[in-house]
Amino acid sequence: MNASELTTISAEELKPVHLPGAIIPAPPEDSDTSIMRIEIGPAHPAMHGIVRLTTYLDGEQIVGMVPEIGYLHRGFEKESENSKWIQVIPYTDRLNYVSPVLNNIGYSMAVEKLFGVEIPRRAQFARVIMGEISRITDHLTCLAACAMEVGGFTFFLWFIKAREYLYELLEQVTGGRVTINWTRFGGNSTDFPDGFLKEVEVRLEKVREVIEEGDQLVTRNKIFIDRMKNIGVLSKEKAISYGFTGPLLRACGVPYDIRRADPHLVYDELDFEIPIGEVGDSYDRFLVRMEEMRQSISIIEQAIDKIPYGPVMTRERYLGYPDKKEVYGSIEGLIDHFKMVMEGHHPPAGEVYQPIEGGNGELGFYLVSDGSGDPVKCRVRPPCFNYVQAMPELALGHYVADIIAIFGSINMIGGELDR
Amino acid sequence: MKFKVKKVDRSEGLKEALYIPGIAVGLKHTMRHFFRNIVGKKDVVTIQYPEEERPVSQRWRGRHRLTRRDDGFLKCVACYMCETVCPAKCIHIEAGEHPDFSVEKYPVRFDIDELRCVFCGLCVEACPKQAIRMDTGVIGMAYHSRESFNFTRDLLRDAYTPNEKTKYTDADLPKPPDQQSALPNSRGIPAP
Amino acid sequence: MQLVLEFLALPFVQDVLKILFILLLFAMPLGTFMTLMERKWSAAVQDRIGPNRANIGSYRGRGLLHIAADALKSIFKEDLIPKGADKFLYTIAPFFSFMSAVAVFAIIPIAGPIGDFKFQVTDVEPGLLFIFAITSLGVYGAVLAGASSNSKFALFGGTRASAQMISYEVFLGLSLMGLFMVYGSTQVSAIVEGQGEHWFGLIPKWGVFTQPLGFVVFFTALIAETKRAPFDAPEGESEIVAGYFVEYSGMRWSSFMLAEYIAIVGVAALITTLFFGGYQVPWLYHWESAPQWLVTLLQFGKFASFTFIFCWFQIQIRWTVPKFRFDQTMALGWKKLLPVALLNTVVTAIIIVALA
Amino acid sequence: MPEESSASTESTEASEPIETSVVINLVQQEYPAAMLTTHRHRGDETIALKREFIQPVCRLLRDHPDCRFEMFVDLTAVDYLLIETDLQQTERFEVVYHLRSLSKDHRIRLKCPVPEDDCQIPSIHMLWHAVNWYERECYDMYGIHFEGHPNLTRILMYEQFQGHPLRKDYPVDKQQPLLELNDVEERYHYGRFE
Amino acid sequence: MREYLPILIMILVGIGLAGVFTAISILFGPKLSTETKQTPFESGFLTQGTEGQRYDVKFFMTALVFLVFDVEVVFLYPWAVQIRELHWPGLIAALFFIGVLVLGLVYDWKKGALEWE
Repeated sequence: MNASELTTISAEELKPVHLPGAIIPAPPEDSDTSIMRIEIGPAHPAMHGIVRLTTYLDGEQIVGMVPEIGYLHRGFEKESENSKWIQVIPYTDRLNYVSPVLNNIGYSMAVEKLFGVEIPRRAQFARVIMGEISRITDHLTCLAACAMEVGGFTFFLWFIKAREYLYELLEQVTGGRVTINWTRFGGNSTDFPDGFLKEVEVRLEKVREVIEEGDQLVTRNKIFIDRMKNIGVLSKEKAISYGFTGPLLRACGVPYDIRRADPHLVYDELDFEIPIGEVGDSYDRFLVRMEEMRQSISIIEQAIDKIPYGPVMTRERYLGYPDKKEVYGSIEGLIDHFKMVMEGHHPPAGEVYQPIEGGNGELGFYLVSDGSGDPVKCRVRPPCFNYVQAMPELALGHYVADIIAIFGSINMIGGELDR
Repeated sequence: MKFKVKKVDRSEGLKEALYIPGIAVGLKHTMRHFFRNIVGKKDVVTIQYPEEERPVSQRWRGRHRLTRRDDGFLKCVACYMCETVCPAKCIHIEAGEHPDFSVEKYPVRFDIDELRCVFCGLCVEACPKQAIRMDTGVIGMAYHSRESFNFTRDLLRDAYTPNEKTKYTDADLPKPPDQQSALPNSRGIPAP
Repeated sequence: MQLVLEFLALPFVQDVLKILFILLLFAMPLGTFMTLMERKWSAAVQDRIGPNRANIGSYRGRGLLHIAADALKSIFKEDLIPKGADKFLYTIAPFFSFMSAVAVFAIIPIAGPIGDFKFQVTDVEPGLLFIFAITSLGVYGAVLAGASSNSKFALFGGTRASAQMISYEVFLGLSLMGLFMVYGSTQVSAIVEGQGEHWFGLIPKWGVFTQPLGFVVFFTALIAETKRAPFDAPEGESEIVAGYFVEYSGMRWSSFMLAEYIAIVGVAALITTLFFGGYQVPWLYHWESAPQWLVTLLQFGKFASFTFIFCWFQIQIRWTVPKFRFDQTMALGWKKLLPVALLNTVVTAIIIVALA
Repeated sequence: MPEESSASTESTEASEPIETSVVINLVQQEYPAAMLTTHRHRGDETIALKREFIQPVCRLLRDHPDCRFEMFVDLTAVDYLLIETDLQQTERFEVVYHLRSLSKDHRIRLKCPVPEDDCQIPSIHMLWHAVNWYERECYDMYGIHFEGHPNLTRILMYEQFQGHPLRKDYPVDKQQPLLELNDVEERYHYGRFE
Repeated sequence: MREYLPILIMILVGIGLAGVFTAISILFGPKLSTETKQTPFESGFLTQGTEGQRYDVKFFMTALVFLVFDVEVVFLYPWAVQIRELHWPGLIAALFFIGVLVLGLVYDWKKGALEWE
């Protein structure tokens, strides 16, 4: 990206009136009508996470909005600080529960960075394949929900059907559909079963068909275009200042993709395009996600061609459990295993921040270790947090029906937002 | 580094402005699904759950089971590894000495609170004796009371008996006095 | 026996019998059936199976029993009136919706006349105009429900419904102008009679062929008038939850729903009558020796099957297209449909005058 | 929409990642009094600052043509109570900022020690939009006051929550008192927003 | 007027059916009303409802435009039915009338009366 493309946000734009939580509109002086306050959420059909938007309306027009979050707060960080390092992995499944693999990968990569180890190449490719499958499920869910709320219920169920094909793939590898608990420090817990990669190709073809069908059903329909176009526009500069990442930032026209900007795993060996939008409205976000799924399919196909044979777990004794054969056969193996289980992992003291491109944007894990068996700090940087924060700005001046179009397109995931 | 960028196509032409072509294309797809499904249920993906069941994968993590040795006794040696590694702290083990010296230790109590369990499978990985498995393929566990989710050792024990001539029968396993005292409470702490 | 026949010959008794027939044996069963079919058909579109669980013993009847189950459920639901609601208005609001939905059937001929006897409840002179007047009373149902519920979501739904329905009233009337010109009458029986003719003895002179643009506008306006998708902003279940009837429960709620489904049947019947020849079976005039009872039966069958097809078509539309936003609904009407309807009127008039 | 990707594809040259020590040097140059330590662990550049300087340093990092940190990535705090580590920290809390520059393609981590008895730090909400909620969350979780924040209220926990849950001295299984319905009702009717 | 009687009967039947439904609901529905149940829906929050709320419905102009158009359209019906008899003179008159109507529409459009503010 060109340095001259971006201008620093001006002081004018940072005026506190736009700061969420500070918008309390005054009733218009020249009319005898009042501003109506209406609560959208938490018990509202369009709030498919749990969030409360206190909306102030003048007629049907939004003049103010105060988002309130925290309804799904489960204390991820506190719980992690009181667990062993490995016990956090099942918990990360519950962050962004529509793309659990990516959360697993992010956390494991952060711990591996703390250890300073590199994982085997097959494991890296496996993570790319599974991660991209997971990204597709994430986008499928998001787009489906978004279209459903503007009335495309058929689109919703078709996409959920496609997601089901992919969940069954995840299940074949990990043994779970949503709560997968798949990665470990230094590799993955399981390798692909026989014939899995062929199955992936078959299913991706089915998914591609569904995507094309859905594309024709909805994206070129004028009614849908009317609902999405120029709704919830955010300028490039503001989006960056709000900390937008992922599809939302790309929809604003900034080609910022962590898979390219901070290359991790083997993404730099794979060829894909970064879809970007023009305006940064809901329609752009929808199209960017649509295109990203196609790119993900192509990434998976390339990765399947390139995946090498080999182990999926490092041989390092301090990272993974020893081979089962060793555990059952030798006393050393058994002792190692016992020590691993009882004492847990001991990453060297230090702090790392590991960002990966999650389904929704930059998913960062900030870990602090003091060399003991528990994390001192296990912080998730959730992408949704910034999006919901920008909700008032996105919605201001639009109609009450546009809230759902905007909210659907930012893909807020409650588990990730509130942790 | 170099990367490729692709602008999404958000152009809008006369075809979109007329509304009807877009709706017609949509109708084409929905009608195709409609007639295929009305005539022969060709595309239907839903299954009739209680009658039909979805085949789960080999690796599916379902309800736990405690495996047995060839002679029919539990493989578990009550080493507390699964209890230690469990993130949900849902396993509760009490070890006991078996009268037979070849058996070393065995679990007097082995309770899993399946309501607390997060089905992560770490206990299976941690077990050094392959004594606990999650390959029962049980998808749904639905009961009417919380107590029903507390699976004691005898409920978890594998129903399958590999050898006909077993050295130990079920009756040989020392049992807790009653079901109530065998159960931990919901926080995984044994009842007083 | 004589007494019974005489009694049956009384015009008043005949009217009541016709009303009971068309309502209780045609419109309401079909409307009720549609509540199930909406779910079954949407399931087929979406690759699902749809409801099939309600059963008596082991008999499931392919989901047909769900109708009975739903009715029973509504009957035994608690009947709630929200705090602060205007009880009287709250109670009478469903009446208006229901009344306007059933009133349409008064003018619809279901088969050709035999002598003096018409298979039509009444054949009033202003015909459709009078019926539009009656049906537009339906707006009161939505407005009263919205205003009396003491709920903000309902209030939004009510105001949206009122603006949408009165606006589309205009286009509804305007789109039929061309039809009135072509058939030279506003009386329904005359319009249907006119559609019995054929061009070159081959193409039936149906309204859809004489007035294609009028058909599109009329169909659109009619769907909007009944607040069906894609014009269901007043009910907008995703933003204002259920719109004007969000506070209703039990059978009160059911009357709104049933009214909606009867309105679907009404729309389908109107479309059939005005644009698809009503009961007129095309090319039947070739068969001159057909017995009267068979002709009547065929006519009724044609009418019923076309009505059914249009019920299905409305449902298919609903599960295909996304929803309009409320202001877009209004803009579509005033800025697109209104000019198109005016244009249609002018062009039709010029052609007719030039040909006459 | 199927389309030829070759037609709409363009290549963009990302600027080469500069040596990140430029950032450290710059801060060293401009605010020599502010720097406590710097270190580079596993490739993450870190600057520890005195908290009084956080605002000017952040402004400098955002606006200086060599840094251009347009994106505010993350803000959190770490509680080092009873933790022995060689991360060279001196006080109980440390507020941690992560910044990202898109145009210069680099990241930086800033850390400010905050003592327990004077638990406050200047707010930087005027520099990036994103800061607002992150500071609220940090206040909610650790009780660190951000001086000058326009709306420093709880965000994830409810108003009546006692204590700050992520402090190490907050027991993990502590139970909060149940709220009376009246409190809840009052809040909804005459809530903090009106 | 004889033929209007069935319509009246039909309306009464419709109202009667809806009335029967409501009566059934009142008769058979359980009565377990509580304070919370009776509160109007507002996403799970307590609400004051719409009493005393005056909110700007913003379709005053639309209503006026509707009134104008509906009345004008009614004037066109007699002409439409009699178009063959009135022939060219009638058509020219009607076109003039419609022209004025269109002018009004264009004026409204330009003035922004059709915008849903």
